[in-house]
Amino acid sequence: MRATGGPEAAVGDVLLSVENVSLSFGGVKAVSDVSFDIRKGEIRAIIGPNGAGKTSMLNVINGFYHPQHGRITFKGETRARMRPHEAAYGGIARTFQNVALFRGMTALDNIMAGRTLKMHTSFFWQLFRYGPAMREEVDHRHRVEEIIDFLKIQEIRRVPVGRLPYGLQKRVELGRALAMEPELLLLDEPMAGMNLEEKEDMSRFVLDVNDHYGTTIALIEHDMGVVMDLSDRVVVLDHGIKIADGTPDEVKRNQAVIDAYLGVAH
Amino acid sequence: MGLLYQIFIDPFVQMGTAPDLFVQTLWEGLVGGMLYALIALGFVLIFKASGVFNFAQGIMVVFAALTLVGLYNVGVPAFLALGLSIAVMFVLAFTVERVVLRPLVNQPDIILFMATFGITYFLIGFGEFVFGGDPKVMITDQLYLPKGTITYKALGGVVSLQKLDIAAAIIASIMVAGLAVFFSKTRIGRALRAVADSHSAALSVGISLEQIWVIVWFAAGLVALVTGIFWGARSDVSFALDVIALKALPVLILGGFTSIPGAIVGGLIIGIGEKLGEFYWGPLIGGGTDAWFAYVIALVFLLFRPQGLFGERIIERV
Amino acid sequence: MKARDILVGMTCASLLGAAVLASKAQAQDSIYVPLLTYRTGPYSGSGTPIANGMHDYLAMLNERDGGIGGVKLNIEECETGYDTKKGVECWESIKGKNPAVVNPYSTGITLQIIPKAAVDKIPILSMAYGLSASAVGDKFPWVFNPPATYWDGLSMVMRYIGGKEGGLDKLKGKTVGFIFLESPYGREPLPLLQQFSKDYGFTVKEYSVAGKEMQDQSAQWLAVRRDRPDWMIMWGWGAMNPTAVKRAAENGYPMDHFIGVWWSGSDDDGRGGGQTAKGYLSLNFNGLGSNYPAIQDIKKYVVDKGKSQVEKDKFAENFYNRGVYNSVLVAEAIRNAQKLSGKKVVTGEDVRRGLETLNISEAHWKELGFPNFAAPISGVNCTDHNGHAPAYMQQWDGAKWVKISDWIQPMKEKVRPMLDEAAKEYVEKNTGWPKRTEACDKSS
Amino acid sequence: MLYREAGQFKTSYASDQAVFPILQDRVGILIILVIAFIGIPVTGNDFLINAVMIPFLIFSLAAIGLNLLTGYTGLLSLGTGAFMGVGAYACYKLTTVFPDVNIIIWVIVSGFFSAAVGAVFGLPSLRIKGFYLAIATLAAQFFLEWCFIRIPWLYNYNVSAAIEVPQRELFGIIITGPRASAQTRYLIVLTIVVAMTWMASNIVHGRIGRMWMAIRDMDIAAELMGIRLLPTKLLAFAVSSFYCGVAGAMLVFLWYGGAESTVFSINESFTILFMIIIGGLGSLLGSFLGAALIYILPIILRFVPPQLGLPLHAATVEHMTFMITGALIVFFLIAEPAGLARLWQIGKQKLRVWPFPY
Repeated sequence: MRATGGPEAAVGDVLLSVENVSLSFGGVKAVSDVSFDIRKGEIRAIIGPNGAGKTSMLNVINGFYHPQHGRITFKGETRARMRPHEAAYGGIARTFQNVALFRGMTALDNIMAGRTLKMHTSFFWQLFRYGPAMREEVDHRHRVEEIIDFLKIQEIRRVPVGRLPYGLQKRVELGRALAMEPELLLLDEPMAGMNLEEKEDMSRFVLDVNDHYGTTIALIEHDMGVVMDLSDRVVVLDHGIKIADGTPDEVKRNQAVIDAYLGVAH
Repeated sequence: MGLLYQIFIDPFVQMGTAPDLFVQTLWEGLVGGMLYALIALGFVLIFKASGVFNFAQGIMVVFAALTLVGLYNVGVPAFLALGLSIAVMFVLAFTVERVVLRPLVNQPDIILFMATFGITYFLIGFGEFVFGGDPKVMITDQLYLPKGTITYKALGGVVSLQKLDIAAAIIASIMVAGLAVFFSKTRIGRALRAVADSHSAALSVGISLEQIWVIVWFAAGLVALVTGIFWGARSDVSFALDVIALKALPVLILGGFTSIPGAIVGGLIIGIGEKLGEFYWGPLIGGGTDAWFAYVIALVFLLFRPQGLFGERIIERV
Repeated sequence: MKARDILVGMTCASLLGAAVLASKAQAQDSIYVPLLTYRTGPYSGSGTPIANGMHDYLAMLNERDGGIGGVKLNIEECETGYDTKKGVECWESIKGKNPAVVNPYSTGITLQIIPKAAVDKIPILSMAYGLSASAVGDKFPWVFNPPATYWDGLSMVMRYIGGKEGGLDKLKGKTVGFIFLESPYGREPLPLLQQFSKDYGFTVKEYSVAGKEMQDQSAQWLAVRRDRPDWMIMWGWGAMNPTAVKRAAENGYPMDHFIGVWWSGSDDDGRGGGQTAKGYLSLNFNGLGSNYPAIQDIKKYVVDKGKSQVEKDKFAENFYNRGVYNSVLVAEAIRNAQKLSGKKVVTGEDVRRGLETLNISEAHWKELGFPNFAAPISGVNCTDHNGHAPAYMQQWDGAKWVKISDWIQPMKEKVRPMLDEAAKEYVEKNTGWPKRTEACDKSS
Repeated sequence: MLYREAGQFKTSYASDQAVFPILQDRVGILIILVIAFIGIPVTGNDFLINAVMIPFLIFSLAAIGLNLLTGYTGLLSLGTGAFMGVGAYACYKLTTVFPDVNIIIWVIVSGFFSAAVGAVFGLPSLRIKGFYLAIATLAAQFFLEWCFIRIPWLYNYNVSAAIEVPQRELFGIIITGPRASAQTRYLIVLTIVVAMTWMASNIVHGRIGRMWMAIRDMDIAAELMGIRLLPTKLLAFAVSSFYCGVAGAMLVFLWYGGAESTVFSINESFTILFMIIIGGLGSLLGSFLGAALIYILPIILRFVPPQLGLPLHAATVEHMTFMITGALIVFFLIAEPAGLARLWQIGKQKLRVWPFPY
């Protein structure tokens, strides 16, 4: 399924690194001087209290926000800023904190939309929905059906996603990101607002994606249990500053992290 | 060369040689701009408090004026008609809130925007149905509004100002000042400003969102009535005004959607700009440029400064 | 869900209803006279009184005489809003119902339906408006525009100006301003005006007013102030007229040098300016006031019985009478058609013949109950569909219109050759324009 | 025939990706097409064909055009009237300069002019959206309207500033001008509308349609998925304007027979917009239903009340049309934002489970 790498790709080379990234909005610092890296095939968690700059960090990585300082290196290419379509073409896919599905479209169409990047037939053939256009449509439908089977959402294919329950929406959104066949998958709170059962399902999907497709994953999550179970390495942000980076166990014992969580949360 | 001369030199020579006409053009632009600004003001009031972009504001101007004249024409004394018109504007505000806004609360902005198209069309049909479609003469005398012309012999020519326009300028200034006081000094006014920031903040002041909507729509209705009286006095009252009322939209782009001073400055810039443009440069390209001048200015603004002169930069979030 | 069910039901019911009713045929025991009118929109100020006048005279004939020649008139208005598009839609929707004659009441609409008239066999009566060149009967057998064309009107205005200046040659070196509605109507006199300017050596300044801007006009009148024309001529309509009169007064333009065509002379047009409009001039070709037996009959049989939409105080105003005048032409054409064809229920083809032999002498006007109401219509025949009747000048005295001149004759010798030329050009431009095949009746 | 899909299993994704997967729908479309192509021209009277069907079809096409932009891509435009005008004036110029080329070709080609103009005025859509964009399209509306009056070249310097449709033929049959029969014009309009509707349906069901809807529903997510906003939006503007341009050219050449600039005024833009709001944003079927309702409403008002013994004045009909249109817009936005098209679907859904609703 994957264009590069494969299930056997082990945790290894650096896929993406951010160096000294700073981002501010009209004087308000969202991220300051943060550096970390993501290695091929790992599950990397970004955690931190509310307002720590986690989502901003993801936005910087896939080019939606442009940092004032710092550099981003993705697959060996270094640049001051990423652009959204460059990120997408480069193989970065993403889910959102508040589900950002295309609400008016069916689950199937949402996931098909994820294949857009890979579809190339000309406007002319599209007009007639014939020949190459139809062949392409069917080819990609095959791929999309694989994802649908994988996520076990066969029966909601034709339902407009606006009418689906939250948990399923999250799943469709994951499917849409997977349809892009990404090398790096950014998950912004994939389990927020889910009950235990749904969380378990979702965790399994995340692990399966990592396993099955060898996709590198960066996720933001609040549920510490989930983070500790899933991730290979964790980076902790607080008030836009990186306060810890390491394996789950290391981070758990880090005094700065404990302070930040105790101080902010309760 | 000749063309360059006509574009860059000749208009200024004309301004210099006939300063009276230049001043007159400025004044006409100012008066026109003031009326645009007043309509834009109505937009801003509603947009600030409810986030609704009220396309029907221009029609409310005509509708208010038509109600006033229509009532007078069926025999209601002028000032009673004025009072009744105010009452009608209140009923309108109340009805709009009940029938349109409340069921559409939490819908996307664009849906509410389109709903105001519906209000627009309904008001046009309703207004003409009740009062008839023929243009009506504004009852300026009965409302003791001044008329006639003040003529100054100055600048090597004549500058003539309509007393009515002067009165309009004064009353408009008073109204704007009144609104400013209302917003900064009264409890409801502060609640209105709060509601612009967050709806729950308004609730904490003890005023329901519904009430606030009725109040701003009513306020916008009053502004519309005043605008309608002066505009109707300059030309007759009829729904032919509605296309001119659309010019308030580019004014908003210039001024920003939430800024009262923006609406006023934007209105004046567009009013004066289109008159000067048409008078000095319009003939070069066939005239009639004031039909689109305002919109093209707005377009340029949208490309380079979408938040307008006084608006705040918009940050998108995911 | 309830609301949805209601919606579904309503939609289905109304669509079905429309389909059934729209296909219902019309019984023909009356003469169908459709009136294209406009009582809505920005031009309704001019349109409403005319619509009332047209309707009420025909309604009076129904009430008083039982129609024309014993056949009731089926009067039906179609609202156009002075919108060409809607006018064409009206034409399409009435043409299947065998209309006797169509009065488009808009030059724009007239232009669009002229080519359709010959095909659909419906005569057009564009009374003193429309395409001037359509006065040429052998090129436009189905179109009539009596009593005078716009070009006649312009020539009358020039004659009047010439009289005031002491001869048209005195206009040399002067400036004449022409303010017009940006529409086919407003543009219609432009070629002749250019011709006059060449012939008499005056400069023409054009001020066009777009429909959107007609309630403002400050830019145009500022330009008038800059150019200082010696005379102003106006081809305005609807809300443009009162605004123009008002702006002229505000800018201190001498009102007695400001002349409107006959469509810029309604009572509302003067009233908008009130006292300041005093002195404003306009052409007219119909009588003023209600002091005519037939107008009194309208009052008695229609207005007092509540069968008219006219407001009491606007009865028999100038444009109301204009509408009546229009309907007199329609009625007389139908009467002629009945005589020529021997049928009671006449068709469009019969009425075309009736219009072609239209002849209303002074005595006949009196007979109809309109003594001295208008100039006789005598010149209409197969080649001349207009007649080039004279008009007079009226002046606003601050409260009402006053007739201030005798009949002013158009410069027929100047206008007619230009009309022929224009008609020829029109036919050349429209490839496949049919030759006249309709036979010519002798005038009655 | 019962409306059931039971027993119809898709054996390939190709058939499942078809536009009408259900057999009854395909049969239904076929029946409608047979009625439209054969039934109506043979049995319909002149009034039905000329005053109802032709304008209904043309407005439907314009509504589809606007729906591609507003309903599918989420870009509100108030310049539809002007874009239609570009098509009409382009067609007029083309056929008067090159009278020997068949008029139907020019009707289609004029769409390209409209598309180009539409794309230019679509440029601001990258930076602005919502009602900001609506105002920007007003600039297009008023500027183009001005051009239709002030550039005499566009109307061949006619004194009246109006354009008139010359007579043109196809295989010896007159197809434009007053002498063209209603049936001929109707069949041409119908063919063009059916073909272009089919293409629109292909576009919106494929990759491009998904890109448009993605931008409509969540432009940020779309961008982060690699959909380039500007080219995609411009494509929407161009395709939409193409449809509007062809509709405008047909409006003048196959329906009115002539036009002046006021035909393409802001009111026309609103009329089309109301059609898609009431018919259903983001639905091709809705474009037809909305056009039918808005166009036929005044006809109903003219004909129905007199039959019920309530004669309405012509002006009252006009006023009522305005009021009812306005009220319908508000009503639909509240009760059924997806418009008539959604009602149709619900109706179908009910039929599918009929007579056992549960």
